Amino acid sequence: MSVVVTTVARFILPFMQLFGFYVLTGTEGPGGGFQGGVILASSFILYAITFGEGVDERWLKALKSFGLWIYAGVGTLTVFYSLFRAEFLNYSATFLSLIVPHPVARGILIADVIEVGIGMAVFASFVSMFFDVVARGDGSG
Amino acid sequence: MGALIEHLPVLAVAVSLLGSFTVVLTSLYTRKAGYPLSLSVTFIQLVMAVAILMNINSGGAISYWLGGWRPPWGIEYRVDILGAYVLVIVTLFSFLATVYARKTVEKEIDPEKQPYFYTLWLLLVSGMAGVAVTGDLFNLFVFLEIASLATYALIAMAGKRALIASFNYLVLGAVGISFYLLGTAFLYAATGTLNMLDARALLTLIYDSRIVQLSFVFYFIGLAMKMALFPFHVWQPNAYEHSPSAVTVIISTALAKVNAYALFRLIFSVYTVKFFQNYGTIFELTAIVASAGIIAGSVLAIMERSLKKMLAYSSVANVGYIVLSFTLGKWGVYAAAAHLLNHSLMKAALFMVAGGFIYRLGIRRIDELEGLGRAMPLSSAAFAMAAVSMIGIPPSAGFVTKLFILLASLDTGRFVFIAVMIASSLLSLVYFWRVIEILYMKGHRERMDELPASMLYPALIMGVLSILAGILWFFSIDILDEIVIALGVV
Amino acid sequence: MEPAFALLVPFIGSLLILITGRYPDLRDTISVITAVISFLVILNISGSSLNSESVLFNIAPGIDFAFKADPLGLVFALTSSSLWILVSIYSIGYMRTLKEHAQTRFFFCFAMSLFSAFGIAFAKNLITFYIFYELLTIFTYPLVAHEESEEARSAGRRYLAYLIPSGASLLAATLITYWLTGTTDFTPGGFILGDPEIVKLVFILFLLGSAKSAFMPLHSWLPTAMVAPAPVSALLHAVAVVKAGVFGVIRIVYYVYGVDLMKELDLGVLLGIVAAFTVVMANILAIGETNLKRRIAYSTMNQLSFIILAASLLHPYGFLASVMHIPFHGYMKITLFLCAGAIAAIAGKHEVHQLDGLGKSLKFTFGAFTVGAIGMSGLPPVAGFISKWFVVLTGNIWAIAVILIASILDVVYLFPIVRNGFFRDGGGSYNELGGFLNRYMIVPLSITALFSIILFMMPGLMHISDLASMAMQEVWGNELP
Amino acid sequence: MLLHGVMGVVDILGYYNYWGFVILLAIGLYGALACENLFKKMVGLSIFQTAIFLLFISIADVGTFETLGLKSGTAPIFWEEIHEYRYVNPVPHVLVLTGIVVAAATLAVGLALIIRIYREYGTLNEEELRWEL
Repeated sequence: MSVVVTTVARFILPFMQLFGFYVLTGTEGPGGGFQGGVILASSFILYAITFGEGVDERWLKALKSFGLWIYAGVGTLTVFYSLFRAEFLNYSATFLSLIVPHPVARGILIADVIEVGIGMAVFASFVSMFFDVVARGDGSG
Repeated sequence: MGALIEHLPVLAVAVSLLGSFTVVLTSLYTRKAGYPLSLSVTFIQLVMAVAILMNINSGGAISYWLGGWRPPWGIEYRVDILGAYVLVIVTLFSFLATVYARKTVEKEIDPEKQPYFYTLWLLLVSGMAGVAVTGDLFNLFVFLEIASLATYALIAMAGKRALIASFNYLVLGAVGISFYLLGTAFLYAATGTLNMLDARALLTLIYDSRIVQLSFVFYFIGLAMKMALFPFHVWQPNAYEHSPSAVTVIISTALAKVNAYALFRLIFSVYTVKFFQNYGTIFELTAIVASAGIIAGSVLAIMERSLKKMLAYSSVANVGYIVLSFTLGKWGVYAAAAHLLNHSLMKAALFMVAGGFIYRLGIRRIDELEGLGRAMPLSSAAFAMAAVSMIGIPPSAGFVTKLFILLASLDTGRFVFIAVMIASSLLSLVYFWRVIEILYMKGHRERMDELPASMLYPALIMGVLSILAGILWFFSIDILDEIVIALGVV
Repeated sequence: MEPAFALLVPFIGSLLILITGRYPDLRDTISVITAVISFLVILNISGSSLNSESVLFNIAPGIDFAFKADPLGLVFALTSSSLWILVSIYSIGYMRTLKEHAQTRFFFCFAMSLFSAFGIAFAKNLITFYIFYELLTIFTYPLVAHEESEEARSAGRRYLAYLIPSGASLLAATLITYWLTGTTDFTPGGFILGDPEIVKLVFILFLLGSAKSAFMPLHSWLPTAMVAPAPVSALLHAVAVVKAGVFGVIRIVYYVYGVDLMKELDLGVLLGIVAAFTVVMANILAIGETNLKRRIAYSTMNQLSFIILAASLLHPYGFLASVMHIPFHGYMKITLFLCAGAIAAIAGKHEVHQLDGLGKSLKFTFGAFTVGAIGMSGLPPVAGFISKWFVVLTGNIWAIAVILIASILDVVYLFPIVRNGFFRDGGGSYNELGGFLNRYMIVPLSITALFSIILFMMPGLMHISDLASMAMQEVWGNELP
Repeated sequence: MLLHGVMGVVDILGYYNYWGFVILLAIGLYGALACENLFKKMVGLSIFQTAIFLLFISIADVGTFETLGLKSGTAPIFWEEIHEYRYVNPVPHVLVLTGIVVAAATLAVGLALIIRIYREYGTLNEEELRWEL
């Protein structure tokens, strides 16, 4: 890659990632897991294009499934943790009641955790999609 | 709240969702975990579904507020007797298809991709389970789409021609689901709610509104595309023919029923019979389309030479039965509800055996089946029993449906459907008996190994059940009674 | 004992046959034992628990899946079950002599066919009747197409092509009846009511639904089905299938429509014309037929339509004639078929002109054949005379004329076989009682021939005449002449 | 009479977003079903789905057309005009968000299939591919 691209990339990457992380936790602000994940993924793709480095497929797989696990797992956990008193995805009823006493605040906190999970999954999906389509010219997609 | 049983609807969906992510996780270490995980997850779901059904038998519906948000603003999962019944059908056939899947997947799918196969498989199952439990129109769309997207990918896994079949399915399926969304938009514009129960109440005032009528038409077109009702069936035969055997089994039994159930739900729980009394033309049209589908599906099946495609066309005809039953009053509901299960029983056995012939011998064409009746007696027996049931010979499962539909058309005084039903059962005699004749009465083959146990026994059980169901239905007719009462069709 | 037991026995028996398929001796023993037990159960029912019912479950409001052992049904059941014993012994000999394939399937379907026949006999209402009617079609198909040649397959196809649509017609008629009356239970004297035009239409549907009784023009499945092995032909054409057809006609005429309604709507005349036409035409066709079994098949059509004709007279004696002719014809016709099968198995002869001189060596076979031929022609001292005499007693001049013509034609095409067999030369000589297996065939056919004569002298055997007159009283009540 | 006609035209024009919806819907449906190139089919499908999203957004704007109909609701979601509450219903927006995700997923699966079909057969023409089935 040309110097211009590498320089610009080097300059812009931290900002992209910072913005990505900001957008990622979008419960009380703009954005959300999906958007944040996409921004992070695009920063990673930019990095991969510029510096030509690949990524281990296994990590992406792990991220993908783990992110989704967080999403569905927390939802299920709310049910079990509250001994079947709270509903699926009813975040205010989760654990951490000692740390964050106020239920609404607790709900927001857990929702952010979920957003992070979604972000991880989206990030991994987009990156692996990129590598599938572009990087691997021959295989079976 | 406070009891596990209240949470079962959502857990039945969540467990396979979690399972599907777990399969991906485990695939980092081993490729063998997919099958046992899927098997246990679908079994747990089956147990949950049966528990729900048992519980609902004794009292009303389970209403579940997702995330604690009160409907109609939050998403409500609402399982009444019909939903529980469909959930049992979905989980039962998912479980059986999973049992069946093992050997065919080992043979048909690239080892590297087998974990993905089971991931998508469980995603498909959770989508279908979600449709059965949800009480929200938009949520239903999401679950249908989850199931459909998983299906597209699963079909494509067979490679080669399956890619094209899958793409055709994708285009028509996506257009269909978009029509569903369009219907939702119109309904939302008219009522301002997405909750089925709420919409039902609000619609009572505006049955005459053109927007409401139009929304039903869009719903109908969209779901007709998804479930391959006659003029929209073009994607289906190829998709069934080229997809992996296990996928054919699950989509022909569970997924097709889920789509039919969505229409069932819309007609009887959202729009209600009163709407159609005010606006009878649409019911007449529906009945005509369904009848055309019954006849056309049967005729196309007669012309078909490939076994799986022939069965696919027979499915087109049978979807016609279900949709026709919707328009035939109380007995029609009996027929439709019974046929959701009956058709799955029969088609499961038929597709399992058809897939088994491909697995063991690579045979796809009907005229190559010569002599298999004595070469593989048990598999052929399963096929023959299910085929006899499809024809509607008493006392099989198919006969029960036929009887209910005939009673329904007598009851509503629409005698033309008697002729349609009888014509269709005679046509199905032609195309199914052709197969039976070739299996048993033609050619000779040496005795060969039966299918592997994991493929044979599900097929055999389904075959026997498709005969016995005809009798068993009359012992468990309470479920049908309760469905009719719950839907308020009298 | 409840009638459901009579169904349970052959059902369990057939499953046992399927399981023990690998051990032919055990399987064949079970087959015979099942036949014997069924017969004893049915005999017990006819003696001790007449009119007992067993209700299994409810199908729809007003329709139960139920059985009732009424006199008419018992006559049919007794005929079938008693003949089944002999035929199952016979078929062991026949199948083993010819080393047929797929014997397990054969015996299984055989037992299931009898199961269905008992179901038809004991059905309490039209729906139950219909269910077993269809089952009978399905389970006799593998028997018809047993040979697995192209000819057999095409015969099988034709068999289904006639009988399944006919079954659909029966179903439609049944449901319309249900719609009209809210019940389908057979009632002596009839229960159907409604608009005369609809009722007439339903009768036509019922008639189309009785294609099993092989009246013209719905007869052509019967001669082609003759490609089946001889025991099957015997079963089909003397016991289960065609008798189920005529039994159904009697049921519908007397237990659904009733004498009064039939007279009022002139449906008896319609039925009589169809039957009379078949009686004469079948005999004329039989004269031109050269294949022995097919010739006998035409004779079957003639005799079946005789039963329908007698029933259509709507006269107590006519009813009696038709009911009594079910067992009588069963015994006589099965004798003829078993003889034809024995000739085919022992001498390998199928055509009529090949039979010259065979009577000299196959003495028992041709002796039995002679008895059957006499019975067919309605001459004493064979049972066929009794039923024809009852028709004469009704005094209906047209019916008597038809029967006379038919009997003369019967003589024309059956007696030359007897004459040529005994008095012409040629044909070679065979050892009739030579092989062990041959006796399995000769003994049953001798017994049926014997019983054809015994039934003439003692029509009360197995309660047959009692049951028939009880049925007559049921239908006519106190208005008997 | 003339005024009536003018007002009619204004009324019709006032529904411009609905007209957009109808036109896009027709274009998209035609593209998805009639185009021979598989890729164009996917494009058509996307247009079709977008049209529906447009409809959702349009119906979210509650109470606009009582006046002239040319104004569309914007954030803030609630505000008070002279004598009526005007607001934009947020639910359809949420639905559209979900719908977009679903549509994107469909598109992704479709494109993945197209790539594999192209690798397998070297063509994306539907007529040519039909012979393969």
